[in-house]
Amino acid sequence: MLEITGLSKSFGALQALDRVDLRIQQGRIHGIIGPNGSGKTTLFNCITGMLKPEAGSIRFEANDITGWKPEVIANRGIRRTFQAGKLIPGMTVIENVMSGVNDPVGQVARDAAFRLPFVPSRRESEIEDRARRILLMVGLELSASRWASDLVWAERQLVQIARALIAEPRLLLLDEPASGMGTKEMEKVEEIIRKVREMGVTVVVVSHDVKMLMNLSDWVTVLNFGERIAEGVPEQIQKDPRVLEAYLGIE
Amino acid sequence: MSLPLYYFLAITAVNILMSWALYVPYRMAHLHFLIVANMAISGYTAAYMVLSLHLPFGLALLAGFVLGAVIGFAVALFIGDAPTFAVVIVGFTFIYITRTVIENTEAVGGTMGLFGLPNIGGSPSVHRWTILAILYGLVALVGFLIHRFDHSQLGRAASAAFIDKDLTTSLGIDIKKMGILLQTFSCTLAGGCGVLYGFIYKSFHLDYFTFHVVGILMTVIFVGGYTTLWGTLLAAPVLYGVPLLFPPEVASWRIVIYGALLIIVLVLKPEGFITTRFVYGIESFLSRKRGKRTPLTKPQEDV
Amino acid sequence: MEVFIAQVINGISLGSIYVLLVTGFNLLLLVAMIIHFAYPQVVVFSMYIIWLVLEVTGNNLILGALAGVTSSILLNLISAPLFQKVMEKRGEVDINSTMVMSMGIGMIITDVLSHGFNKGHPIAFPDTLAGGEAILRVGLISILPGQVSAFVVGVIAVSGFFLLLYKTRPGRAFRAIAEDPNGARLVGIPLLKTGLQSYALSGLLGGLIALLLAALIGSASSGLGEQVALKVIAVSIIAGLGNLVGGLVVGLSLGILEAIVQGYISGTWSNAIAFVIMLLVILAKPTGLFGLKL
Amino acid sequence: MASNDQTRAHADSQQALLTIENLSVSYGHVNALKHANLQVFKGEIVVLIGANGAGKTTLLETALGINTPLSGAIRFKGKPIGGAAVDRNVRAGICLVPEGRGVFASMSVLDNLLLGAHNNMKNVGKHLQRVYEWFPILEKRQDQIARTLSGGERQMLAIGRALMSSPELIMVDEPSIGLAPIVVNDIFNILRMLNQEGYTILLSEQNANKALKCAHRGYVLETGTVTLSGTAAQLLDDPGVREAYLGA
Amino acid sequence: QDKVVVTEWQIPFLNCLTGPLASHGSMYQWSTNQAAADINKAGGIAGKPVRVIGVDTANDPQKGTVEMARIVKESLVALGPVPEPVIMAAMPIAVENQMLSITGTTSYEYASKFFPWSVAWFPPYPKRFPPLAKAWAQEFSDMKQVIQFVEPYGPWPMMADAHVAGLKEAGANVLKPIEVPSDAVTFGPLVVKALEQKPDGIIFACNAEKIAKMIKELKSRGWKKMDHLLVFSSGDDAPLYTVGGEDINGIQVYNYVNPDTDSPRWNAFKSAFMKDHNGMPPFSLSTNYYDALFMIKEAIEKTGVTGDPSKLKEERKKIADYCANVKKFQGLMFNWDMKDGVPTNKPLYIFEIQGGKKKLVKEIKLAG
Ligand SMILES: Nc1ncnc2c1ncn2[C@@H]1O[C@H](COP(=O)(O)OP(=O)(O)OP(=O)(O)O)[C@@H](O)[C@H]1O
Ligand SMILES: Nc1ncnc2c1ncn2[C@@H]1O[C@H](COP(=O)(O)OP(=O)(O)OP(=O)(O)O)[C@@H](O)[C@H]1O
Ligand SMILES: [Mg+2]
Ligand SMILES: [Mg+2]
Repeated sequence: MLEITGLSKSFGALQALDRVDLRIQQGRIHGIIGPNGSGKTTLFNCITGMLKPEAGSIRFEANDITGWKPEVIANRGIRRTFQAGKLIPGMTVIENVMSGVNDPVGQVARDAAFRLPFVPSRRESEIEDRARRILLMVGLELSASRWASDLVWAERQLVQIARALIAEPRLLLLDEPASGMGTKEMEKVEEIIRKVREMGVTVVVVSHDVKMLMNLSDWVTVLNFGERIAEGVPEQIQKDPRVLEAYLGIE
Repeated sequence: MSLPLYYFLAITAVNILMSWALYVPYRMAHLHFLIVANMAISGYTAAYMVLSLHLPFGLALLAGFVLGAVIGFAVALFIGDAPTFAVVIVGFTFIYITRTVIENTEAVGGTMGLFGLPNIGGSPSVHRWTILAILYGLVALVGFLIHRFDHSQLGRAASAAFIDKDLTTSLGIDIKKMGILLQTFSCTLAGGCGVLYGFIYKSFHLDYFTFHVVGILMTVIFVGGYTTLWGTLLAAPVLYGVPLLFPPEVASWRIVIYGALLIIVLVLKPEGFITTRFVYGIESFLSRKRGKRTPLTKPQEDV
Repeated sequence: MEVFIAQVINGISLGSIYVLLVTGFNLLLLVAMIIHFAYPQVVVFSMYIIWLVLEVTGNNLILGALAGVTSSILLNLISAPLFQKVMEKRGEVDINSTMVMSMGIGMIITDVLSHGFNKGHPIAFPDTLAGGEAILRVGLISILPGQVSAFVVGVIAVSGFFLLLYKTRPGRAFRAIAEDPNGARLVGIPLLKTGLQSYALSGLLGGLIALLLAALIGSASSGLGEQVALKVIAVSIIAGLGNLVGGLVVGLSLGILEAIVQGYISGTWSNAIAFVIMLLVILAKPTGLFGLKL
Repeated sequence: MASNDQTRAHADSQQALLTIENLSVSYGHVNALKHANLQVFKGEIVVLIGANGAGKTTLLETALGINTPLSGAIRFKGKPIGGAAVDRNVRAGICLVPEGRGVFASMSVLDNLLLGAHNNMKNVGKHLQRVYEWFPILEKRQDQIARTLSGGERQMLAIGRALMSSPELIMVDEPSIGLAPIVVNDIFNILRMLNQEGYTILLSEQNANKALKCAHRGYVLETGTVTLSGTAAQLLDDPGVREAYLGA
Repeated sequence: QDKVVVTEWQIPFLNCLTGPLASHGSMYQWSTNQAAADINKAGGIAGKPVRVIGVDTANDPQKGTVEMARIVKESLVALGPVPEPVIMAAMPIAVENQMLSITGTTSYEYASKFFPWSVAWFPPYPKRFPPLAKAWAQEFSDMKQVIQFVEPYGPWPMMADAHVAGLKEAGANVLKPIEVPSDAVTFGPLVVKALEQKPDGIIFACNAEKIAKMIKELKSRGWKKMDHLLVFSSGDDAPLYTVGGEDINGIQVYNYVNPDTDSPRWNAFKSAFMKDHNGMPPFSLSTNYYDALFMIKEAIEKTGVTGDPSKLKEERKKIADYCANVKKFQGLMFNWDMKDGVPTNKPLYIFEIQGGKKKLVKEIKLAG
């Protein structure tokens, strides 16, 4: 569904991504691991159009999306979360989730402007219902009307996921969704990611929690210094000597 | 209606509309002072149309709106997604350039200004009621639109853009398009306001459109609160009206009072007097009274 | 050629006013994250204090200078807690809030000056402050001591503060506090003390600038601050906010540009032309020619 | 860990480096800490385990003086420090590596490190060398602006920065967040090494396994109260702890 | 005369008491207060005391209009407004409500728009300035080329145009004027540009502070013939002297006020003014406001205005009509004749400045 070939990106002298090839198959949970600074977030940034890669191409479904604008890519069905939970503090949780849906600007403006007074927008209430359902799914239904700035770290991550999901993406990129979480929360996140997959969304997860990632993923890619050093099913990866050396450490 | 009340109401309405024109792009952190230049450009053009070309007021007003929209749109094509500072400075720069152009344009009175705008509908009282009707009609309409906007996808998108650009684009929002929409909207409004402003005064002078307008608008929007439209709506008449009631000795320190108020509000209540939380609190209170289902915004006790 | 040289020198002299003010403005930005939109007004306020003391003491230059510097420092220290309070709830928002707040301060200063000092009339400084006779006069070319000192001090201030901020321990601490006061506490920087130091330092510079402007311009009016404020901010943005060296280059260039336009093209259009050029630069490169330094 | 008993015996014989007694802290109506007690002895690694929102960060921050306690006492080397200014405590020898990569985002890596040594510029060169040895990647990124560091690099920078002041007590808030396992191992190794050099370490962790393995003693924090404490070995064996924090 | 019904005549004065022009406003205010005091000392207006009520417009049209709308409800007549933007915004209200408002600052070009509800305090430019400029230029035999510094503000460009006509009559070659940007801080570039064209004389039509600075620049670049510099009337203002200091010695200014007039009334006014203004002699606009209040007094007394609210409309008209065509009105400086709101016999004076004092050079009578 997503096919990356020869993707390169450098910052000055630093080669953050070096001719990375990656195939992400429909319906899978695809794990990406790699030491710090190996280019995982950069890879996400390239896929979502926030950085312009220097070389290589990214194909999503039928289109070559290399160099597209981030908002266009997001609306084509690729959504992401951020490593540091970025929420909008001045809005409530449910509004934050609802902010994930964004129709074209003109269409929204029309929806807002050309309606009789006191007629609620059908689109708007539909979005709200969807937001509620998704909050229920991530287990935050009771927090719907809390202010985003009052949330703790773990909850922020969940809201981020919910916000990405409400747009019904076909590909979801999660950047360390479980970082800073305790075992219990982590299990919850794991469960949520599985549910997401059941909804038919392909998921790419970056995480440093090897145990969770290996449990979860159907396929794992390992990056190191911007290069792909290994790829395979989790069991295989866990035994790969290069991975052991570069990432897992030999215990 | 008494004359002072008319002027008070009319100028208040312009201040409300103009503060809203400032408010709308500021939702995405664009402090867009271009609107003041727009007021001048549209106002002078309309005056020229009425005085020299003898066109009817309605047409001139329409032209004001259109001109505002066109200029706003053209500029927004460049700064629709620019950082705050760039927007601020572009606005100020435009004010300067506009001034210079008007100064040197004899057809609109140059540095002397214009006088003799006719009463709409002939008699002074018809004129006044027409102006008020148009102004408050606009206030209602624009307030309604902004309220809609704030509670729509666009409002949420603007809030996101206020915080973080990357976040916003990752939500599938075309910042530039949104910036163009908001800026054009506010410039359109400002264009119309400029025409009406002139027809309130029945005259034009360059100094109607300078930094004191900017000062008033800034005070209104930041003291009232820049997170909802209600703060502006309340602050505009209060900030403009209350000093008129001061005795002369106090009133002569009006600017100092404005400045001090601005500082106090920023220090004690940086989001202004009326905040979203406050409004949501009231909304949920009202709807609870009316026995509706609890809105999404009901504050909830933390555990 | 003579005229051209004279105009360039005029431009540099005008440019040094911008450079001095931009440097003070940038310093506040760097050490306290304040967009001090009304910085020129604050400087003009100090100029008025200098004038007042000169009047009272019968043109005692030393006391005047001292008073200017002290008042500038005091003003900074008084406004510091206010800005700090605004910065406490920091986020992307608050750099805008400091801008608005400083506009409030500017409104107050201008108004107080306009009917609190000298009955609102412009003030004039004694010629002795400017340092007397022209250093050089060839035909239309003329260089006054005040112009030279403003330019020289401008250049020295820029390089001095550059070194201080980027190469020394206190400078690092200033920047750290500006960026994240809580983080600065974590590394053991005493917030209050260091904060006050940085404010006092920028106050000191403010006083110095006031003195130099008094010598260079020779007079001041309540509206002087507002007159130059916009250009100062524009210069700072074009150079890249917080970029000291950029401010020097752009400030001087703007001065020269204005002088050339006024001298060869048109006086009334000179602002418009300067602003159109600035506008184009900003539209083309919103983060400034020399990059943000925040 | 072999040296556990020995250290304990050693520790008992002397005054505690950090003592927290009956500490309560609240944020408005949220009581983040309720009568918490804790002691850290010189030369120890003590780990604080607790779920999200248990109050670990609050405890560490209060010890440094960022929050003012509602009640209770904090003593460092016998002297009460509750309510003292943060910078005084830092100069007295406590430091905190904040949770979530709190570095000066607009400054270079080197500037960040030098800021860490703000109060201790004597041996800057040496300390810098040592930090670069532990985190070679930081040396490579020396002139990069911290904003553009990867998440993990920032975490390393935060720890490196704290070490620059060569403190007596290092408090580390969840060091493993967002770090690759190999780096986490490294960090725990470094903490252990630091400990052997004589530093005392107080550590908060949610994923307690590795932390407990390198620590001498541990405290379990639940909704603001210390519910369990003991040597690392005891906690590792405790069925409750195993169930809740070790995911076994 | 019918019975006067008021116990006190209250004359509102829409003035800029705060804001950037507050210094001027306070001087105007001083004059009206002085006039009121003098009138009251001599028995008031029709036997009743008069009081001038200062209403601040703060140079702000928004404030000015509301204040004017308030005043216009019950006042017989008003003073002000000041300054231009407020005049433009607020005068239409006075016109619509048919109340005379005397702006002592307005020249014919402004006032004529609002006639008959405003009177001009100065005759039209084409009438008064050409003779003046001509007389000045003819005074010097070496006056071959003249250049003007013109700031684009209010009527100044028009005034400068009027100078040109007179200069041409005197046979001088008028060079292209130097435009002075209103926010200029330093004046080197402008002065160099002017000197480059080698003028023999210079006329300044700008703000007083700027004129002073430009004269300093001229001197520092070797300008010697100080009396070949002429400052126009609005420039003869306090800042010219405070900022100019010693450097303006010898330059010429023109103006409507001759401080050396010798009449008891003038002398009393002058010494009171100097006492309250650090020894500074009066400037033209202040005398206008002094005169304005007296003119109102005369109008009320001569036309039998009673102040009766029910006759407001007709009494307003009476006052306006009287002022517009007043004859032989005894002003501070000279006796006015007005025709249709325009003074017909207002003299102009050219002075030379020496040590901050003005020495009369010439009096110029209006042509026609
Ligand atoms: N804007 C930038 N400018 C310069 N260097 C950058 C920039 N963004 C990232 N880098 C560098 O690129 C490298 C890859 O960064 P990236 O954020 O992709 O790492 P990562 O794999 O996500 O690491 P982590 O697991 O620690 O989050 C890092 O060394 C980082 O310092
Ligand atoms: N600034 C604050 N304002 C209000 N409540 C707060 C604040 N900081 C923390 N809290 C609350 O205090 C409690 C303890 O928080 P603390 O951050 O100390 O927990 P923690 O154990 O460090 O959790 P985590 O593992 O998520 O970092 C939580 O319920 C949290 O919501
Ligand atoms: Mg990353
Ligand atoms: Mg914590």
